[in-house]
Amino acid sequence: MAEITYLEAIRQALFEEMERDENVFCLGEDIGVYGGAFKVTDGLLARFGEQRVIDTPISEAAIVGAAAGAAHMGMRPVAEMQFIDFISVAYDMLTNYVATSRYRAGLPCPIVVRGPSGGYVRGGPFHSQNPEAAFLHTPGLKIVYPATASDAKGLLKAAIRDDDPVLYFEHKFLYRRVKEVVPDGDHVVPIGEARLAREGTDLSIITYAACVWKALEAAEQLEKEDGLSVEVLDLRSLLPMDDAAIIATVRKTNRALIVHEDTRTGGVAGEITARINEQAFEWLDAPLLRVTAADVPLPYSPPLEDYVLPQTADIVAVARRLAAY
Amino acid sequence: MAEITYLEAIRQALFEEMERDENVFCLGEDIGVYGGAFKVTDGLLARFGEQRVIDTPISEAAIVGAAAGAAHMGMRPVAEMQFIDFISVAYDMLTNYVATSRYRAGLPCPIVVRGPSGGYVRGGPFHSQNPEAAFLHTPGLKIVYPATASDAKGLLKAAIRDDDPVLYFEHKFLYRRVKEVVPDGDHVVPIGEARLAREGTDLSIITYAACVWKALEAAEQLEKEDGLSVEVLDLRSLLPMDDAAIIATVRKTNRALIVHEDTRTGGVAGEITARINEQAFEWLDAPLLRVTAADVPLPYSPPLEDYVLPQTADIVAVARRLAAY
Amino acid sequence: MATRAGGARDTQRTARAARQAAAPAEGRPSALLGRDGKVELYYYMRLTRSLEERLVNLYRQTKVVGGLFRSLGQEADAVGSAYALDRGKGDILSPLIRNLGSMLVQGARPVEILRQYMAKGDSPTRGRELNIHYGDLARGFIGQISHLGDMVPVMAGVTLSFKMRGERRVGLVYVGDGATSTAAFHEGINLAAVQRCPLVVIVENNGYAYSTPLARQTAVSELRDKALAYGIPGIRADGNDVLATYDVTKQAVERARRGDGVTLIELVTYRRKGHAEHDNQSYVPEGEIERWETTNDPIDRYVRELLEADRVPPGELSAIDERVRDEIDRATAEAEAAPLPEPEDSLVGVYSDPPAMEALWYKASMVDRPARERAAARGGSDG
Amino acid sequence: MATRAGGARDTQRTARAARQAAAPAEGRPSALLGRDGKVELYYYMRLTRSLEERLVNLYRQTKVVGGLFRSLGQEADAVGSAYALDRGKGDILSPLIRNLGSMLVQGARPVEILRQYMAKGDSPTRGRELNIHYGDLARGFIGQISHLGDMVPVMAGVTLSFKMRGERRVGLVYVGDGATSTAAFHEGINLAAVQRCPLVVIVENNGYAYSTPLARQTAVSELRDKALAYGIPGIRADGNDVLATYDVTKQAVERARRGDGVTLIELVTYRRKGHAEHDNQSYVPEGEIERWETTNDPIDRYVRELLEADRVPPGELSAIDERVRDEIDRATAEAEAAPLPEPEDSLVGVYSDPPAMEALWYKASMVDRPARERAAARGGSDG
Ligand SMILES: Cc1ncc(C[n+]2csc(CCOP(=O)(O)OP(=O)(O)O)c2C)c(N)n1
Ligand SMILES: Cc1ncc(C[n+]2csc(CCOP(=O)(O)OP(=O)(O)O)c2C)c(N)n1
Ligand SMILES: [Mg+2]
Ligand SMILES: [Mg+2]
Repeated sequence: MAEITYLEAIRQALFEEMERDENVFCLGEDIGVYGGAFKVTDGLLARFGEQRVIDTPISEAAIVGAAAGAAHMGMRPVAEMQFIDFISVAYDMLTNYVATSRYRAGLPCPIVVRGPSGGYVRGGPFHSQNPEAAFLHTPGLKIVYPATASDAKGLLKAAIRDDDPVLYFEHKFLYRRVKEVVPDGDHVVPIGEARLAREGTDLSIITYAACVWKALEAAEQLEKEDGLSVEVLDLRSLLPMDDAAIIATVRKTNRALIVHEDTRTGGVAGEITARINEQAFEWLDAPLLRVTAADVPLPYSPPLEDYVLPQTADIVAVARRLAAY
Repeated sequence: MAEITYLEAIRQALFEEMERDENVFCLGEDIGVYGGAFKVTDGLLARFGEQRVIDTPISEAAIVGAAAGAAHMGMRPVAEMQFIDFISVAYDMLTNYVATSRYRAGLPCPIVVRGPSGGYVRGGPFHSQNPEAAFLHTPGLKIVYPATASDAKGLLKAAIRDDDPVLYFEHKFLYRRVKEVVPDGDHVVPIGEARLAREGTDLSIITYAACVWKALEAAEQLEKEDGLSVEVLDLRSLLPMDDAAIIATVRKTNRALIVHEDTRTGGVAGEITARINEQAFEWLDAPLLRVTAADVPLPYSPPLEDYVLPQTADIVAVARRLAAY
Repeated sequence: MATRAGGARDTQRTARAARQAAAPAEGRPSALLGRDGKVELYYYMRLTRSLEERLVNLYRQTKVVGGLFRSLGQEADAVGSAYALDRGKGDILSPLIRNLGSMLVQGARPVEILRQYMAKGDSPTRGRELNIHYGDLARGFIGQISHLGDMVPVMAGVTLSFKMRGERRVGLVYVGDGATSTAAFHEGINLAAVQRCPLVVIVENNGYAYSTPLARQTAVSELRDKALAYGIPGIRADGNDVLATYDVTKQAVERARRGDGVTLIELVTYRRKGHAEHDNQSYVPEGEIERWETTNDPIDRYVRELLEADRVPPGELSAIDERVRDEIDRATAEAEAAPLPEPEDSLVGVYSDPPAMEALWYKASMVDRPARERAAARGGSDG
Repeated sequence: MATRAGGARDTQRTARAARQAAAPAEGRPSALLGRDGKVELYYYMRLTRSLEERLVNLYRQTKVVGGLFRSLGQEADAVGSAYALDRGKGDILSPLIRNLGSMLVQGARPVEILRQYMAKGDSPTRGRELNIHYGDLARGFIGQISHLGDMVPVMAGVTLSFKMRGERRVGLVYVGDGATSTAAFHEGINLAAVQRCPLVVIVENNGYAYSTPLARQTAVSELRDKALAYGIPGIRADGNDVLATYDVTKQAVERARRGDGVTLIELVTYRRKGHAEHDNQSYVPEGEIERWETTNDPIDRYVRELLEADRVPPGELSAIDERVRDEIDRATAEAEAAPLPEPEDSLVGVYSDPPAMEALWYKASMVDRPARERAAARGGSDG
């Protein structure tokens, strides 16, 4: 068993699911002949043909809407946004049509909408977005955002098999930078379960996506330099959120920081804070602190992007403050 | 000086601002001849003519985009969404183009996007939405959501004069149900300042829009039946948020509940919780509790809508729990 | 000046050819309808109108929750076009707010409509959605949402799946004149066109979008021209002539079934009532409504045709009117008797799993159910 | 069958009339350009190409941050169309990614472009936005954002304001063939058309949208047909003929200035490079690129025309090439010498008020500035 990249894990999940179930098909811009802007769908066209790997016009609302219609008829569409930033064009379709379909009409809408997300890549304000907070607020959707190759594969399989719509965000910084041996066989990671990425006893870092790796780096450094034992919880699923795992780590360490790459105000960390506050208030020995991007559109020049996005040094600084509280 | 309704206050603000500044104009669906679905723009066409009161095609993205373009050229457009639910179609324009305009291009984009929002009116899932949480997450936008006729007028004037884009949500349940004498003259309410709607010492209710009235009812009842002194803070502005006022009330009463009509997960209450947690942790004698809509698309039948949305009785129940904590 | 092709004329030729390909042939499909079919068309038009009239009564008695939307004077276009689908083959349509008639043709029952409008617990959406916003895949109709245009991409996807699976089924989607300006209409019809989906797009041109006349909606005077931007045939027909409507739709449906792709059909009609019951139509030029009412009522026109051309005895039609009245009376009684939904049903069915959202802990004190005690007892701690 | 109007023929007549109204008259506008104007067109085309070639060098040296987008073989359409605007009158354009040439015509300076690509602190966007995404109202161009189509509604609004204020200014917006499928294109052009805004929409048909050929983007074969859905003239011209491009655009600009509304112009050209530098164009049929390069390079074609028809001495053109090279050399040196932005500049200018966002308290430990001490001293408490 060889190591595979995060990107290859996604490709494998698509491949295997399309082999497994003939109702699974892909649609999106330049996913066929070209294999996708990042080559995530490379080889799918050759294997599955034009009927199941559909190059569409530049029409994100129609891509999502058509996926929904096909899903009603029993298909399992996987729609690609060339960059996840363009999901904004499909915001109405997703929040109003797709998310409410089962509830208002009893009509299942098992679609997956996936695409390259996130920053640290000098992509500028329109090729670096983290759209999770905009959808966290929509009952009827599910949201996953894996950090590892295994989870990338297992969560995509779970998303495709899920009977409800799932937004699957893949972090483009991790595409080729993260590698591991992925479990053999039909590896499925259930939606809604967090992953304990590192055990610790002094404080908890609750995070997801690319920031998991920064949190792990920070934990390492804090252990070496400060002798602190830091627990890192990788949420993986944001909707539904694994309250049990969040509460467990907070009750264990009594101190938590929440880290995400997305901007601060209105970001996912607020929701996590509220849940901890409601369910583990008496266990808190210090305020919950957030490490996030600054509240600005993400600029492109390296010194600006580096300053705006959360870095390992930021996590270390805040963790020290928290430990000393 | 006579009492005017919340709706009339909005109409007056539009009227007065269009009189004051010839660059102010309105555009939207059925706002001219018809005077708007709720008659908010009634009379504007007759007074200001077709050039300044523009009936558009059913094209929310174009309405917002065109407003932005005109704003670049020095105009002060006020765009109406016939129901605020349709702002979802303009989500891309607002979050990507409008919000970033000043930052990425140095191009001011002083537009106002306004429209009837909120539930309690048997409007069903697509005529009752509270879209604030979807935009709270977007640096570059401002968001206001008044509860009283005076604030409806004063905040709309401030929004029109603001040099940045403002989302102005008006609560349709309040349109004709809320009345008061509005201050004479050029009444402007600064964006970013909360309003203390009721003073109290035992606990704080932090809220906005229609829920302000439910909170005041609850406070009344709690005073009568439980002898509790309840403070009610009406945020009025959500972005920027008045941290000073929020922190002041929490430090004063040491117990707070946050009430909003919007769904719970990913709602504005999460952000407020995080801010209080960060800035007033040591002052909290009890967990911050949320009273919100349940996490479902808003159903239309009265028993369902009533059950899903926050009611005065809910606030009373939670306040009692909090007081007893 | 043009390099890659030969200028304006070619395009016009293409457009004309496309139109001719879909233009009605000599033998009108409706000629094959037979007497029963023709009378059935009358039944559905009458049922539509009478059911809406009943709804007006209920609305005035404040038994309707929310607004009331009429299709008075537009019954022919909805009924005639829907009738062109083949329910036996699994064709599917998606109606808009003025296409009650199309749903009735697909088998929607008056009692369902009444329950929807009265927000009853046993309405098709269990009180969650308003008016005619509901669907049933088994009977071949998908419920619309309010956001105009959104059903076009959805029906593109429905029909894409027909194509992918080699099923010889057809989809039909309605939009209003106003909805042609929406983002979703454009993206959806273009995707369907380029994928040659078996889809018929009916543009119901009733002259207004709420208060906005066509001339403020678009600079084209005929909406069939919208088809030219998508490389598909655009047909225009008299939407107040039920047989003409049937004919053009039938041809487009068969074209789609043959695998020749999307057709756009503009059906010209007129909205005689306001956008909804509350709208007083003050923006309508004087006399316009009366003119359409007196000279171009689709039911009056069809009755004349049935009596004169098809020699249907008047008594047969009044018997149908009678039957429709009975049906609606029974449905009204049934719908009125039904209870409103249970509050907690609002938590059910957002996801397949979990089957219901957990009740917010403090709601327990309001609905007195043992199942909620546990949650309440937990204290302010379960979110 | 059609009631309110007379069927297919009328529409075609309208469409034809609209086209003729905008079709080039006998005297081509470019005939009035004069020798200087014609030579200047050459200068801008050459400047575009040479500047991009310099960028390729810098890209290979990894001095460009992010992707590099070429307009090789498309210089004529951008330059010729922009040249038809009247900068003195305050006309404004909004370019797309392959319209560097149009910005240069409006007065964008090579050093600005280079600084943008190198993410420098003194670039027009201070390192916030990429490549040619920037604008300057004073010089008459507005910067695009990445989301395709979004500039169409924005330019509808810009030109709406011209109309409202009675200014005789014109706007011009570029979209690619692929962007015609976007929601924003549709909503924006329709609004502009119905409002008769003084707007020219250039659809640059270069055969591909990333890897997607036109035939998968839309079922029309000529993009000018998109105009027919909006009731506006649609013109098609050879985008690799700079004078033809100038002519059709000039006529559309004057039409707009007269108050006759929107024109859509399809400029036929070809994208000889990949979507961006990293794209190897494996999806392009063999020989296609070479054919365009050898037989239809817009600069080669124009050079022949200048030398033969206008009898410009070859030395004059090579002097321009020289001047361009010098200009770019100087600009490169200047741009390379400039520093990257200061990290904290990232906090400035989200709003007019406050002028900068407060730094997150923990960032203070990273950048050692006294101003931040205060925030840090406050502890974990200022959000
Ligand atoms: C995206 C969107 N914007 C606005 C509305 C509000 N709205 C509801 S119906 C209507 C007019 C519809 O006109 P048309 O499409 O011609 O249909 P008709 O009512 O005439 O049948 C409008 C503007 C909406 N439902 N969806
Ligand atoms: C709304 C949106 N969807 C997707 C993209 C990604 N994207 C960037 S350029 C491009 C192709 C553009 O093709 P075209 O419009 O023909 O312009 P060209 O590159 O050929 O000049 C795509 C799909 C985008 N920028 N915006
Ligand atoms: Mg209409
Ligand atoms: Mg192209």
